Order: sequence, then C-alpha cells, then structure tokens
Amino acid sequence: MKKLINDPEDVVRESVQGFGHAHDDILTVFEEPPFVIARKDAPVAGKVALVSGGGSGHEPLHGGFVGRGMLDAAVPGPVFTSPTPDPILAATKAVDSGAGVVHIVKNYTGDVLNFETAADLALAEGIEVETVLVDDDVAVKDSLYTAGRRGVAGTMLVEKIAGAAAERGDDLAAVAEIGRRVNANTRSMGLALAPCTVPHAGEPSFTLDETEVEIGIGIHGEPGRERIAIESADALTDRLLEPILEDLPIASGDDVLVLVNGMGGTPQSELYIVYRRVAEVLAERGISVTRKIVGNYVTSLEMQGASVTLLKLDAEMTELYDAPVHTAALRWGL
Amino acid sequence: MKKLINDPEDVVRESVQGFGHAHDDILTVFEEPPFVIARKDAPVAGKVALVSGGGSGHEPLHGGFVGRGMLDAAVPGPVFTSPTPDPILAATKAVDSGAGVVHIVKNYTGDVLNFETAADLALAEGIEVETVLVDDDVAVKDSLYTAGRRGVAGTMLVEKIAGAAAERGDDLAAVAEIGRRVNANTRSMGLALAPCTVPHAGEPSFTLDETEVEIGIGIHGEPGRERIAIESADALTDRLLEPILEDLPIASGDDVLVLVNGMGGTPQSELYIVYRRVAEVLAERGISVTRKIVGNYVTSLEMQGASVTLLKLDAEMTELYDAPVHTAALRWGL
Amino acid sequence: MAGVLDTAATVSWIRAIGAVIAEQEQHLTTLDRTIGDGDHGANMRRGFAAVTEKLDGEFADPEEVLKTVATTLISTVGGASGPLYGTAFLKGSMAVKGRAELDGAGVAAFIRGAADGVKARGKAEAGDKTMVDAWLPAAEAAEAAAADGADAQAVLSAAAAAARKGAEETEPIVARKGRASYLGERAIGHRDPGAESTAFILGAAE
Amino acid sequence: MAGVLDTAATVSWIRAIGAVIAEQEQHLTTLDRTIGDGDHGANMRRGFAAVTEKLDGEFADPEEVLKTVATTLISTVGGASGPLYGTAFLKGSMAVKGRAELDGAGVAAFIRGAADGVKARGKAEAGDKTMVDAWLPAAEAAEAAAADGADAQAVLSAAAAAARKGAEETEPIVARKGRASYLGERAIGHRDPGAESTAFILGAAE
Ligand SMILES: Nc1ncnc2c1ncn2[C@@H]1O[C@H](COP(=O)(O)OP(=O)(O)O)[C@@H](O)[C@H]1O
Ligand SMILES: Nc1ncnc2c1ncn2[C@@H]1O[C@H](COP(=O)(O)OP(=O)(O)O)[C@@H](O)[C@H]1O
Ligand SMILES: [Mg+2]
Ligand SMILES: [Mg+2]
Ligand SMILES: [Mg+2]
Ligand SMILES: [Mg+2]
Repeated sequence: MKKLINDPEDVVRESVQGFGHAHDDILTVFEEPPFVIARKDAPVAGKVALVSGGGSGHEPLHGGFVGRGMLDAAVPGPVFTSPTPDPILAATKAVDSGAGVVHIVKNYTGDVLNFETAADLALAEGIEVETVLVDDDVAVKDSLYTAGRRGVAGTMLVEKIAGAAAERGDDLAAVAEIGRRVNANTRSMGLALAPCTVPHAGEPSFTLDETEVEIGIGIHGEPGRERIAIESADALTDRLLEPILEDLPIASGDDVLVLVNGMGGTPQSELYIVYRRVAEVLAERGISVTRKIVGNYVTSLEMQGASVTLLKLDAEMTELYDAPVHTAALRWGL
Repeated sequence: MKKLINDPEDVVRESVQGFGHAHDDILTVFEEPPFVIARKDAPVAGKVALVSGGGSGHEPLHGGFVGRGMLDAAVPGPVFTSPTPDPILAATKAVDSGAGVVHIVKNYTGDVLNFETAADLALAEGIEVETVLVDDDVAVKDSLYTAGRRGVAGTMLVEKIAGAAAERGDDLAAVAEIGRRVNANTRSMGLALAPCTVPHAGEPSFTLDETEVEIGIGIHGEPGRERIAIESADALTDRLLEPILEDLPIASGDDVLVLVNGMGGTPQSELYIVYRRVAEVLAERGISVTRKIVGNYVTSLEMQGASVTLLKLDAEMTELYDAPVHTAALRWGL
Repeated sequence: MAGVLDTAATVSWIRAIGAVIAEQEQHLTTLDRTIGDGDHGANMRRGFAAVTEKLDGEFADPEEVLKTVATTLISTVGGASGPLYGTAFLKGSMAVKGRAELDGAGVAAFIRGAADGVKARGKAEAGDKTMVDAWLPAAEAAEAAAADGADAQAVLSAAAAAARKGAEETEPIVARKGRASYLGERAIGHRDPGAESTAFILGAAE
Repeated sequence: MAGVLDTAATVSWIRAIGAVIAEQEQHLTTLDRTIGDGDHGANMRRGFAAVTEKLDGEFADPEEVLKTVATTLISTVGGASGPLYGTAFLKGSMAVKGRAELDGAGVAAFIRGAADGVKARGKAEAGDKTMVDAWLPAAEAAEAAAADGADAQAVLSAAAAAARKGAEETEPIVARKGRASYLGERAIGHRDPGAESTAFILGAAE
C-alpha cells in the first residue's frame, strides 16, 4: 500500500481539515463530534436544509457538494464506514432553520441505521426530518432478497436537484418528494479494472489479474457480481448500459441526463471514451441526451473503473439541475 | 496494461470525440487536421485569442480549459507527443479575429519546435503570434545545461490569467506580458507513487517497488531526478515545497496562490492532506494563501502522485484569476 | 468468572471483550474484506477501545455497565455493526434492569434481549448470513442451559459455543442482508464477520 | 543499391527506412521509455508509414523525394523528433537541389546538410546525447569517404557505421538537450533513442 498519507488513523481528519481550509469561502468544518462540514451561511432562514453523509473515500461526495444550491451539511464517517448518529444529529441541528431537514441516505444497512437513530434523536429535539433513500445501483438484483439496491453515483443527482428545490423555497415535503422522484428515475452500474486499498486495512479489497474486470462493483471496494476477461471500452460500456436500459422505463423521444463517473484512479480521457459510447448507443435508440456530466464525483479511493448513470429527466428536474450551484466540486451560474 | 480503451491507436480520437460531444455547449471539435478543440463562439471579434496544446494524456489540460475567459483553442497531440504544426496552424487561423494570437507553450523541445513552425507559418499568412513559454518545474536544475525547466501544472494558471486578460480586452502584447509575468512568478514540483502506462507503449514508463517514490517527476511519465523510500505525506510535501520556496522570491507578508494538483490516479482525499501541509508550512512562514485550488488539472494519465505549485500573486493577477471562466474543467462566475 | 455476574464481573467480561477484539481485529477485517468492505475489524476495535476507556467509572449495577457499552458503541462504531451491537447491548441491558447481579437466568435474559433486539433492528432472519445467525442460537442455548440450572459462567459458555457454531454455519449460505448480500453466490464459502465477532463477544470470558 | 542514388534508388532507400523503423519500433520505444517518455518508436513508425504511402507518387529528382519526406515527417510525427527529422530531410534536400542523381559527394552533401540542419534547429552540440551525436560523425565520415572517391552506397555505409558508433557513444554521457536532460546522472548508461533511429535511417539501405 502506497499512499500520500500520514498515519492511516488520521486520514479522514487531516483530509477534512485540508478540505475545510481549501474551501473556507463556502463552508466550515466542525471537528467535534467528528466531523461536520456545513455551509458557511447555515442555517439559511426559512430554507429546508439538506444533510447527507456516509463513509469517507468517495470524495468529492459528500463534502464537495456542500454549498449554495446543494447540501447544507455533510457528515463524513471513517473510510467506507457510515458515521455514527452523533455527528449526523449535530449536523442536522446546525443547519435546521426551523423549516425541517432532509436526510439523503445511500441505501446501506449502516447508513440507514445510523441516520435512522439520528433522525429519531432530532425529532425528539423538535426537528422535522424527512429521509430520502438513494438506491440507484442496478448491479444488485433480487432486491427482495438482499439489503436492496445500493446508493451509488446517482446520489449526486439527488443532492443537486433536491438542493435546488430547497434553494428555490420548496417546503420539506416537496424537497423530499423531488429527491425521491430523482432517485426513482435514476439507474447506475459500475465496473472496476483495479481495486482500492482502505488505508487501515492495508491490503486491496479484492484482487484482479492483468486480464480481469469486475462488473457491478459498489463504491466501497466490495467486489462485483461477476468477473470477466477484459474487453474493449465499448463492449464494457454496453455491459453497464444494458441492465440500466432494461430497468429504467425509458423510450425513444425521452430526455436523459448521462453521468459518466470515474471511480478515482481512471484518467479523464478514458471516461470520455465511455461517454462517447453511451452517447452513441442512446442516439441509436432515439433517446435525447439533454444533460451530461463526466468526471470523478462518487469515487472509491484510487479504484480504477467507471460507472454509468442515466436519469430520465422531466422539465422540472432539468430546470432544477440547471439552477445555480456553488460547491467545491460542482459550480455553475455563480 | 488494463485500460478503458478500444484500440490504443484510437485513444485520442475517441476521447476527444467524447469530450466534444459532452461539452458541445461550450466548444467544437474539428477532426481534420487532427485535432482542434475551439471555443464555440470563436473567433471573438476584437479579442486576442489564446491557443495552447501539447501531447494528450494531461487531461483536463488543455481541452478542458477551452471556453470563455480562458483558451480559444487547444491542440491535443498523440499521448505525450507534441502535435505537429498543421493543427496548431489550423487552430491559430480558426480563432484569430485579427487581434493576434498568443501561443501558450510548455517548455519541451517538441512543443517548442512544433509551435515555432506553426507560428512562422501563421505569420506568413499575416497572423501576429506571440509565444508564452511556460517553465515552472523546479525539479529540473542546472537549466543552463538542460533543455531548461519543464512546463507543468503552472500552465493552467498562465492560461487562466492570460485568458482573463484577453477577455477584458487587453491587446496582444499585454496578454503575452501578463502570461509571462504569471510564469515568472510560478514554481512547481511533483512526485509519483506509481507510474503511468502510455497506451501504445503497453508498459509502465518506469517501475517503482512498494516502498519507492519518484521525486521531481515530469508530466510525461518520465522518471524524476531522485528515487527515495516512501515517507509520510507531510514529509513528502515538504520535499516538494522546499525547492519551490528556495527558488521563488517570496517573503513573509506576500500573497500566494496554492495549486495542489493530482497526477490522475490519486484520490482527492490525499490531495487535501497535501494541501493541509502546504497551508501549515506557509502559515509558519507568514505567507498568506489568498487563493487555492486542489484537484486533477494537469495529469499524467493514471499516474499516482501530486504536484505543488505556488504563484506569487499581485493585485492584477488576483483580479484576473477571479474573473469569470466557463470551461469544461474550470468554471466560476458564469 | 464467578457463578454470578455482579457489577465488577460484568466489567471484567466487557474488558475481556475489548482484549479479544483488539487481538482479532485483523482476522475480522480479513473476513469483511472478502465479502464486505474490509472495515469490521477496525470498527469493532474502535468501538471497544472507547468502551474500555469508560470502564474505569463507577457503575450501580450490571445494567448500567451494559447500557454504557450500548451508548458508547452507538456513538463510536458507525457502519452496520455500530447500531446493531448498540441495540444488542441496549435491549440486553433493559432485559436485566433492576438486577444487582446476573445468575444463569439473568445472563440468558440479557442474551435473549440482545438477540431479539438485533433481529428487530436489522430486520434479518435466521439464515440471512448475519450476526443474527450467532445471536439466535446463542439465546436458545443460553435459555436451555439456564433452565437446566447452569450458573452465569456456564450459560455464557453454552451461548458462546452455539454462537461459534452459528458463525461457522454462515459459511455455506448466501447472504440476504448486509453488504455480503450484493455478492449473491460469491459469498458462499465465507464466514460472516459479524457472526464471528458475536462469537468472540460471547466467548470473551472463557 | 547502385553506385549512384537516382530518383528510383532514393525512393527505394526511403522505403527501406520505413521497413527498418517499423521493425525497430519496440526497440526505439524501449530506449525512449528508459530516459524519455516512451513514444519515439510510435512517433517514427507513424511518420515513416505516412512517408511510405507517399512514395508511390511521381518525383522529378532525389531532391523532390527528400523534400516530400521532410514535409510528411513535419506534419505527421510531432514531438521533438518530428521537426528535427523534418529539418534534416529539408536541409539535406536543399543541399542536393538540381542533381538528377546523387553520387558519393551528393550523398555526403545531403548528410552534411541534414546534420547541420538538426544541429541548428535543436541548438544541440556534439556530446549533448541527442541525435546530433549520430548525425555529426555520420557527416564527417560521409565527407571523408566521398573525398576518397567512394560511391553513393559506400558513402552511406560509412555514414551509417559512424552514426551507429555515435549512437553507442551516447551511452556513458549525461544529456543536455531533450527529455533525457531532466534525468541528470540517471541517463548515464542508456543510449539516446534519436541517435539510434538516425543510425537506422542511414543504415537502412544496407
Ligand atoms: N440487517 C442486518 N442484520 C443483522 N446484522 C447485519 C445486518 N447487516 C449487516 N449485519 C452485520 O454487520 C456486519 C458488518 O459490520 P461492519 O463491517 O462493521 O459494517 P458495514 O457493513 O457497514 O461495513 C455483517 O457481517 C453482519 O453480521
Ligand atoms: N534539442 C535537440 N537537438 C537534437 N536532438 C534532440 C533535441 N531534443 C531531442 N532530440 C532528439 O529527439 C529524440 C526524442 O524524440 P521523440 O521521443 O520522438 O520526441 P519527444 O522527446 O518529444 O518525446 C531524442 O532521443 C533526441 O535524439
Ligand atoms: Mg463499512
Ligand atoms: Mg513525446
Ligand atoms: Mg464492513
Ligand atoms: Mg519521446
């Protein structure tokens, strides 16, 4: 394991400190309880607040999405480990203006349980909380018999669009509703060419030889459902798109947003090769790509690989996606 | 070699096509001669145009910096290989509004010679060209006896600030002058934990064992000047900062811009750990970090590593850095 | 360990858990890396290190010790195992409320409370390849031993043996809860890390 | 090869260069990976593949062939070697302007023109560990052979032998131009890829 770190125990603390310092124009980092990254001007009077969080190692998710037009606070846990209820509660209290708080939670047992406890505690203190569960990963089949689909790259779209709804003044129920609508219309699937190493584990989460690819990986270095011999980028992209297009009710003439997301260690040039194929396939099917975004947004440390996400857009989602945003990782119109 | 590519021969073409499609709101890709990425609204009447380029594999440099407030065109060569004069000339002609063109050239023999030929040919067609050479890499010592310092991550700062000068209406000489001023006040140094593999070479550009780090690497997968045993992120950061601070005439009370740049395969969390240490050291020396930017901007395919860049700011450079920009990779104020 | 668990003996047991978990961190991490995300060892070590620091305090009765374990785990572990072990110790402590010391039946009541708490909180059934597969047989074995008149130590031993067997029996099955459920058939042949840590917890006093 | 290089023989020589370069691509890349950026083989292969495609055309004289090589290399190779080899063939072609065929002296004039062109364009001196270290001794050897009355083939052979020796002699020295110069002492012991490809170009007719 070779990393640009000091003590593995200090990775999250030092990284969040550096992040806080680098972006002190838009956010504030609180270290106790560890850690809460809050929008500089929180709580914003009258505005519904959005709080998200989860294990670290997915940067820029979630801290990179804190700021005007998106999240009010993010709660980073240890690497790949959900934070405990304490900082989630602290974040919820710090950003609530009285208009209520939406928790955006990726569907993992740990995240669900810890956010659940925090929401209970917040309610006990008189704060209204709505939870939006994100579960966009079509790699997980038979969800009746599993912990359910995982929340992966689509999370940033839920955060962006629900964040814009809150910013324009929607009430708690409406912000939660649009968040759930985005999730319901979003599907993702990812693959890995090379695994990542959790600093305190010291060894890769799985091993792949020079010719192997994991299809259907999650974002925690967990192996996927299938291991195949490497193929061309186009063929691999098709393998990601196929289950998405099977699952998402979408037809010729529909508008979609395409997100090609890098897992952290993939050169941008390769992500654009994947995007090129996605655009080609969707054009063949008569589906209009009206919004697109390519980059490292929901990562898995230094994992090499990519995921493809499609969001079936309607006019309102498009307008909210386009609305101004000013965070460390996403910025436009401001 | 495991990459998300189709044929190694097609990497640049397909990646640039995908890039062009993904950002068709701000730029246009011309494929013949291969390749020119031009600002959608080029040529902009009365505005001095900026053209940069060089080998591919450093994305988002340069194509990701094409757009309002920065470059008018970028010319991507094959991976790590300077483009030939033809596309440079084509780009120069495509964006010239009559106000002249600034070539921003990283100081490598190949880039210098090919841009030189293109500038001669442009002049023969009546286009005025000024060349700004970028050579910010302090890893190269004894520059009298070498090809001179390399142009590395500081290039994006030259492109941003000179681009803003052109956008506000400065004339050819003034835009070139501010570009040279930025370069003169910029110093960078990088390291690698793991090398990258050029697609058509198929093998890593150098090899490092599990405990080795290359100090002073360039951005073409070329080895550095020194190979050492791995140290803590703080100690490694100090090794990058030291030669920069030795070389840059900077003193307590001065303002600097800090750029912590990832080489492509480094998780963002690690870049912030490096940034944290840079901020700490500069604070100790009484130097004010008034602008900071952390991310993968001038990369070396999937290389793992980072570089640190300091730019000693004056009021004008700060104002131009802050000016609105709308490109694929840098965006604010628009 | 004595025939009954008074406050001091409860503290000793918890201290022993901390030692075992610290020792087994790497083992738990390896299990979790194989079918999860490789953090279970670190999660448990972090949690029980925090718990151990709290043990120097004053406690009125076993319930207070166990409740302190619960709240400390909830606020330091995170992940899935944090809330689940937190719930286990919380519900277990509630089941022994008011007892100055735990005899065999008291220990069995604690384990039953913990097992049912975990099951309800995580919505997992027996056979889903989770820590429930260690807690449920442990509760049954504990109750059976207590009904036979076994003392605290013997009840705990019976529970630990059943938990160990339950953990082993998670190997041949697919998972329906937790991260391992994403793996489908590929989880077969690997032991559930949470079931394993449950066996360590119950077996720590031996 | 004939005793003189007429237009057809010049075309054959260039064709032979294309074949040698294609064959040696991997070798050149390996040299460049060691002390450069690993693209010299691909650069040269790309350039001479484009050159070879142009060779089916009609040419008036050797100069026209050599000028076509020059412009094709300039517009297809890129990197440092593209402009440098482009300049070599351009200045070399200018040195044989007006000759219907090249005898020994003609070949020597071409090589001298090329060598001086490369040196001027890249501002490298002998001993800087670049292709200049192959071109300069090649030009001297060619001139000496031509002065002794050698024919075209013999002059080219003498030049090739000198270029090969020059390429070998780049091994023990540090570089002062090109990417290898960034390596300082670490370039010692490695051959310069451009000097090596120059030796292949001059030796292709053998
Ligand atoms: N729904 C559930 N019910 C019971 N136990 C569960 C459930 N989900 C996960 N677990 C247990 O949690 C363990 C994993 O804990 P840990 O690795 O610390 O958390 P995480 O899965 O969040 O990384 C699993 O091995 C399993 O025993
Ligand atoms: N200034 C120079 N003068 C002469 N030859 C040079 C100079 N710089 C580089 N070269 C030659 O170019 C060769 C490298 O060519 P190539 O790898 O194709 O280009 P690049 O260095 O741009 O990747 C070197 O081996 C050297 O022989
Ligand atoms: Mg976890
Ligand atoms: Mg090159
Ligand atoms: Mg785990
Ligand atoms: Mg090269």
